Amino acid sequence: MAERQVTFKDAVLEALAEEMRADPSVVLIGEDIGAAGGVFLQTKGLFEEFGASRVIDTPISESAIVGMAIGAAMTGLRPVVEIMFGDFITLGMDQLVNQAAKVRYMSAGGFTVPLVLRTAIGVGGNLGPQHSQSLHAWVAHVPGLKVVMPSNAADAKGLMKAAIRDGDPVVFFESRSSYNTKGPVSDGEHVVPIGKAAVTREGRNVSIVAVGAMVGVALQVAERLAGEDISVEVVDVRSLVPLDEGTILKSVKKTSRALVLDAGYAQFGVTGEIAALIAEQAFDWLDAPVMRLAAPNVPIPFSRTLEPLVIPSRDQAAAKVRELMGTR
Amino acid sequence: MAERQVTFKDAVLEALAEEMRADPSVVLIGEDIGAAGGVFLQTKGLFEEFGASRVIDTPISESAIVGMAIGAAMTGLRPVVEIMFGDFITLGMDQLVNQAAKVRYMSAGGFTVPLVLRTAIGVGGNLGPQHSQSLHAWVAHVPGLKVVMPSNAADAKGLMKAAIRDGDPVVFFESRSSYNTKGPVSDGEHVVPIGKAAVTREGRNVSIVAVGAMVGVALQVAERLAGEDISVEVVDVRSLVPLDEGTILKSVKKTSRALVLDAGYAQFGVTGEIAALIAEQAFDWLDAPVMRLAAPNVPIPFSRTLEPLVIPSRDQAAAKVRELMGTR
Amino acid sequence: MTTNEKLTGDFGLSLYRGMVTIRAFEERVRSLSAAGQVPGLTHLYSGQEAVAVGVSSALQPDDAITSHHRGHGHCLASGADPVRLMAEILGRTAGYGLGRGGSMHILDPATRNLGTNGIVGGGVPLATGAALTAKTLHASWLAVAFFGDGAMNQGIVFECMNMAALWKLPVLYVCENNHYGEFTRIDDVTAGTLAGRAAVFGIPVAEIDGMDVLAVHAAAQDAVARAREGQGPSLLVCDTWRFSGHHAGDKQSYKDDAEAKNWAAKCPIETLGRRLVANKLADADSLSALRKTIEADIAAVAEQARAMPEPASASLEDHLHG
Amino acid sequence: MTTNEKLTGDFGLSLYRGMVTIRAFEERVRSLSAAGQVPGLTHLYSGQEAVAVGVSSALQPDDAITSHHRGHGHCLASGADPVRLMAEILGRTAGYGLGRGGSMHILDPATRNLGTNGIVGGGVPLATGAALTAKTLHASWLAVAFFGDGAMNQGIVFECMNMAALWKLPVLYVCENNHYGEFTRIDDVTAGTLAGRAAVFGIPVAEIDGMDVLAVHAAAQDAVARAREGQGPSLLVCDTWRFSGHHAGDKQSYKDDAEAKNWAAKCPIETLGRRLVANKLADADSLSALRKTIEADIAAVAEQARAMPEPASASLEDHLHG
Ligand SMILES: Cc1ncc(C[n+]2csc(CCOP(=O)(O)OP(=O)(O)O)c2C)c(N)n1
Ligand SMILES: Cc1ncc(C[n+]2csc(CCOP(=O)(O)OP(=O)(O)O)c2C)c(N)n1
Ligand SMILES: [Mg+2]
Ligand SMILES: [Mg+2]
Repeated sequence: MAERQVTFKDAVLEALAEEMRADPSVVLIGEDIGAAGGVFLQTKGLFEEFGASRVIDTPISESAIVGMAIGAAMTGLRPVVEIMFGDFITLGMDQLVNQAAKVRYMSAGGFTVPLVLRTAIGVGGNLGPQHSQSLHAWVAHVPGLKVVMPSNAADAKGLMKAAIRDGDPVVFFESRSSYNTKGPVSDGEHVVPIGKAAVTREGRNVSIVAVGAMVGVALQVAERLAGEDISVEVVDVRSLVPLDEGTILKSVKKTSRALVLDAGYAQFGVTGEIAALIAEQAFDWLDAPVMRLAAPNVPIPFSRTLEPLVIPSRDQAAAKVRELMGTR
Repeated sequence: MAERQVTFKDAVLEALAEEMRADPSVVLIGEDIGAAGGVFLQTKGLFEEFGASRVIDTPISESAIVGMAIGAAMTGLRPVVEIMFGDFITLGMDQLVNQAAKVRYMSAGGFTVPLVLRTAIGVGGNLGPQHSQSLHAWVAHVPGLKVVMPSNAADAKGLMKAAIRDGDPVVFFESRSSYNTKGPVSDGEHVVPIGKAAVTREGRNVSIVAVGAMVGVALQVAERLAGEDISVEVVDVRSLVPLDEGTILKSVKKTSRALVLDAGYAQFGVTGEIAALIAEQAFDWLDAPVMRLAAPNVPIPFSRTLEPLVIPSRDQAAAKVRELMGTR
Repeated sequence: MTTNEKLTGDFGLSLYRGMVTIRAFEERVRSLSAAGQVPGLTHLYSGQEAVAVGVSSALQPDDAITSHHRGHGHCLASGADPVRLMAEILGRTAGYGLGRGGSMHILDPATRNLGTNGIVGGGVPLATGAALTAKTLHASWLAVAFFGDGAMNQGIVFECMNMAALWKLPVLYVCENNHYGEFTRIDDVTAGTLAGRAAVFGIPVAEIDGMDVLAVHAAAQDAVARAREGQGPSLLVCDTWRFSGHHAGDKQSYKDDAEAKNWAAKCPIETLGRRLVANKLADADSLSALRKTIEADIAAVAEQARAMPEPASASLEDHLHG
Repeated sequence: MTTNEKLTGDFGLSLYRGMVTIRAFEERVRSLSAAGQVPGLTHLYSGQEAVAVGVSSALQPDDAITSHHRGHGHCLASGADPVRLMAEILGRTAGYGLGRGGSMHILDPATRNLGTNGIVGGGVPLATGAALTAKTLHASWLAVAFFGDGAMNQGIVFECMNMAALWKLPVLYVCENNHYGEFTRIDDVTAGTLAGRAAVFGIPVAEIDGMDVLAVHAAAQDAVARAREGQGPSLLVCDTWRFSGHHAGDKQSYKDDAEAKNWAAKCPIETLGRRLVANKLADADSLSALRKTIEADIAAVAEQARAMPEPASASLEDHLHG
């Protein structure tokens, strides 16, 4: 199959367009996604192709947007809801958690909620404390939701297609910082199953288990440390729920050392769960404590000098890996 | 100081009444908390004593209740907001996270938000999937909030008083299952500092680090296992944020084995953070993997036969402890 | 007669039967609850039967509904199987959610019931979203949201009504004003009117006597006709009363006795019964016999449900994901 | 003249000065932004000056305000120090939030500014809660919430207005209808009227020409007087226009040129200037000189702010907790 270089954003757009062409029940719902094409131009051209009844521009009413999409999903549509910034999922949490996550269970499978909620997350561009958060840990905490977080264009396309076809509510986190990053995407049908991690680079000494945009950091660290004779394996988590424990544990049992890397707030976040999993299930294999690197526990500052400090950096990650190698 | 036996619920009520008497800026805001005295009678008598201007009955508008309380706290009141069931904090997350948690930081201390949000959480009484959740992990994830979760009457009183006097937004989780449990509460002024864990029972072999109502389970397990010659130390976390890492780590470094116990959903929850902390910081002291016990990852079922299965039980906890002792 | 349709014996009796079934069911739940047989909290619909029955009798089988915490009446009026409903309320495996949802979570695709709901206002976006499906797929069905006066202060309800009006969605909002939310009087928490809350978006509103099933039916028919013609949403505000308070077991000390008595005298079942008799469409004895039969049927339903098994541990994780 | 108060030279000039200051400030931000000097996104207030200045001139110093993402004008009209404001917008330590908040997060206790806000509708509950404080503590001040037409579809705004009306809170809601939310036209997302959204709760509403600072001032004075007398909330709906689109740099291809030209002709500064001249309260030359002076002052402000240091890494965690 031929491959093209496609940006992350365009890969998602391709997935949306292909699924909308294939299935008339797929609709998009969100703010400014219609004629305007989305504030990041992430829905560009879809309004022109599919019209106002399938690319639905809404008022600024996030709670109702999510709630209505659930009702729509229960009755025959496959809505893809866009929440413009991940910080605003706060406004839809009740609908997501108290309705979407529980409908299949409470109705014993009588109703399903084939809904995708996509949202742009993460730091970059100095948008300040209310436009930069990565709250994926919240969504991953609630049973009944699936949660995916692609790190590259091909996975973005393949996971979006899988999410749209899935019978469960899937929350799809897009790191803004990845939007314009290009990667190879194969022509034709490309679906990535939800619930499968990927070993993106093989290595022998340390596993970096990374989420979303942090996979890029992990790969750069691996490259850099190869020069220091440290062989780093990179595991791209891809799906937080279901979490592919097997792939993660297999890697760590091979390398005996692990660093977990995520861009969300550190405290009570994603790295805790994954590190605890490794520490419990791979205890006998570990040659060093499982280490974690995530965003510091502060609101995300606006200033050009401070904002970069809340993004886990290559330097920080490399230092942790060296510590893992050095300490014992 | 004399001690009385007081229920958890009455201990909170005492704290509210005392702080309201001492400080006219303390007001209560919530649904049915006025003449009705609250659906759990948790504000009984306060309306009669303090009147409608300080015990403020609201419409069913959780988002605005939380949002308004923040504005009130920024301008001179010390509101104690009640969200009837913890499941409904979903409706106030935007205000809590995007406003309350960030005001002090964004205003460089110019404004503070001395707000307490109290809410009843947890399983028990067959109230079903939307009236039983324990979503404290969410709140603990967001920098700028303090999070407390008392396990007994004395701490409930002392932490509520500390929370009301605190200059930061404090989320106060009350386990419904503890409401009618009695414990000794000293007469007179009793304040428990936020951010300090307590070693509730000393032991040598295993530390159970427990949160909220799970402390009771831990103590019962400790008692039971004492008969099997396993000496269990129980650490009551009390405050999730700030987390008293020192007390937790000191205990585990002493016992070399740890079980983390929480009643929230297991996945990406509170046990992950604490277990990861121990696994990283006490690695060299550990004789066994850090184990975790929390609620299974399912919506909380209504039925009498199923509901108990989502509450971490003494049997499950005891089995984990035995496994910790036995495996190596 | 408040409806322009002719009241016939068949139609009148079907409404009567519908309301009596709900009343008998709820009174049975109440006694089971008093006997400690009903897990959790349950909120009874007794007194409000005219709303569920009046609206449902104006619907087609494929119309969708959403309901709220006081929802048994809506389920029954939409055709729920009383045994499966009772089984769910009692937490039995034969229930609609295998006993895992309970009274506040009854969902049934067969009767197009998107669920009773434990979140005040929670059903309103679901119904509005269902109406979006109907419109998008050019379906002929519509969606109905039943909710209380208390829900009218939840912001999401306004958000939904705005979109329903904008997009002319085929949705019927039915607000049951029983004058209380839990233990708090509507006037203490509600500025302006309930009707105004939809009128502001240009949504037509009918304010009706919610104890008069024929009035409810007539208003629902008008609203349903408008929705099917593509004219968009309507709101019915139905004035009614919770005969048994907030939940089964509520002692209702906060209520004014005279007012409660006054409402009791407006019982929708008695009112329709008197009218059927006055119009010579039924006689008092046959109505009373019918009532007894239904009560006996419901008693049998309850016994049947009670005898059913409770869920086994192994079912805990069933239907979590697809 | 639309106000019953007499337009004097002093008062008229103070309004003129206030509006010109905002315009000069915003145009300076725009050129800094075009030059890549402003981190992030910033939303300019040019065109809407009459609203901030008209309302603020009816307030007392201890009245509280909340604002939104398009908030520099409200800050300046409330007495913000332009240097600290500009410093925050540029992310400098001398800014109100030490450079950590930026344009959408300007909070200042000295001017009782509870903040510009990045959440659409986010300031409305804050102002309503401030009014609850005022009422509870029997204070004489009131609270003002400035927000856009787009915010009028956020549910929380309805929830707040219901409580403000119920409890007669001293709060003034000021909706600046600039006909767009981002790139979407108000009519495409707003059923009914903006005024109706408050009227439904019994809140008095004035619909005014938001390009006429005297009209805004007069309406604000009436509303403020009512609030101080304990008569509760009011809403002003001010018809206005964003001269520079959604954010600095927005090309505004979605706008109709003729309409935009029409609004440009209504520039609130020109309008007031003409009136001052017509009333012989100022002459055109002195106004133009005043404008030049202010522009020069603001240019100096910008230079001063640009020269200030950006935050040091060590400040990252300052003021997280008390
Ligand atoms: C979001 C939310 N807030 C609060 C509650 C608690 N609660 C359950 S029923 C109820 C009152 C609802 O009143 P109304 O809508 O008038 O319905 P009614 O009970 O009168 O039929 C409240 C406050 C809830 N279930 N959900
Ligand atoms: C809760 C939320 N949803 C969406 C956005 C993105 N957003 C920023 S400004 C804006 C439009 C606001 O329109 P309006 O209230 O009319 O204010 P204007 O920009 O016209 O002054 C939107 C949708 C946001 N900041 N917050
Ligand atoms: Mg009611
Ligand atoms: Mg606007």
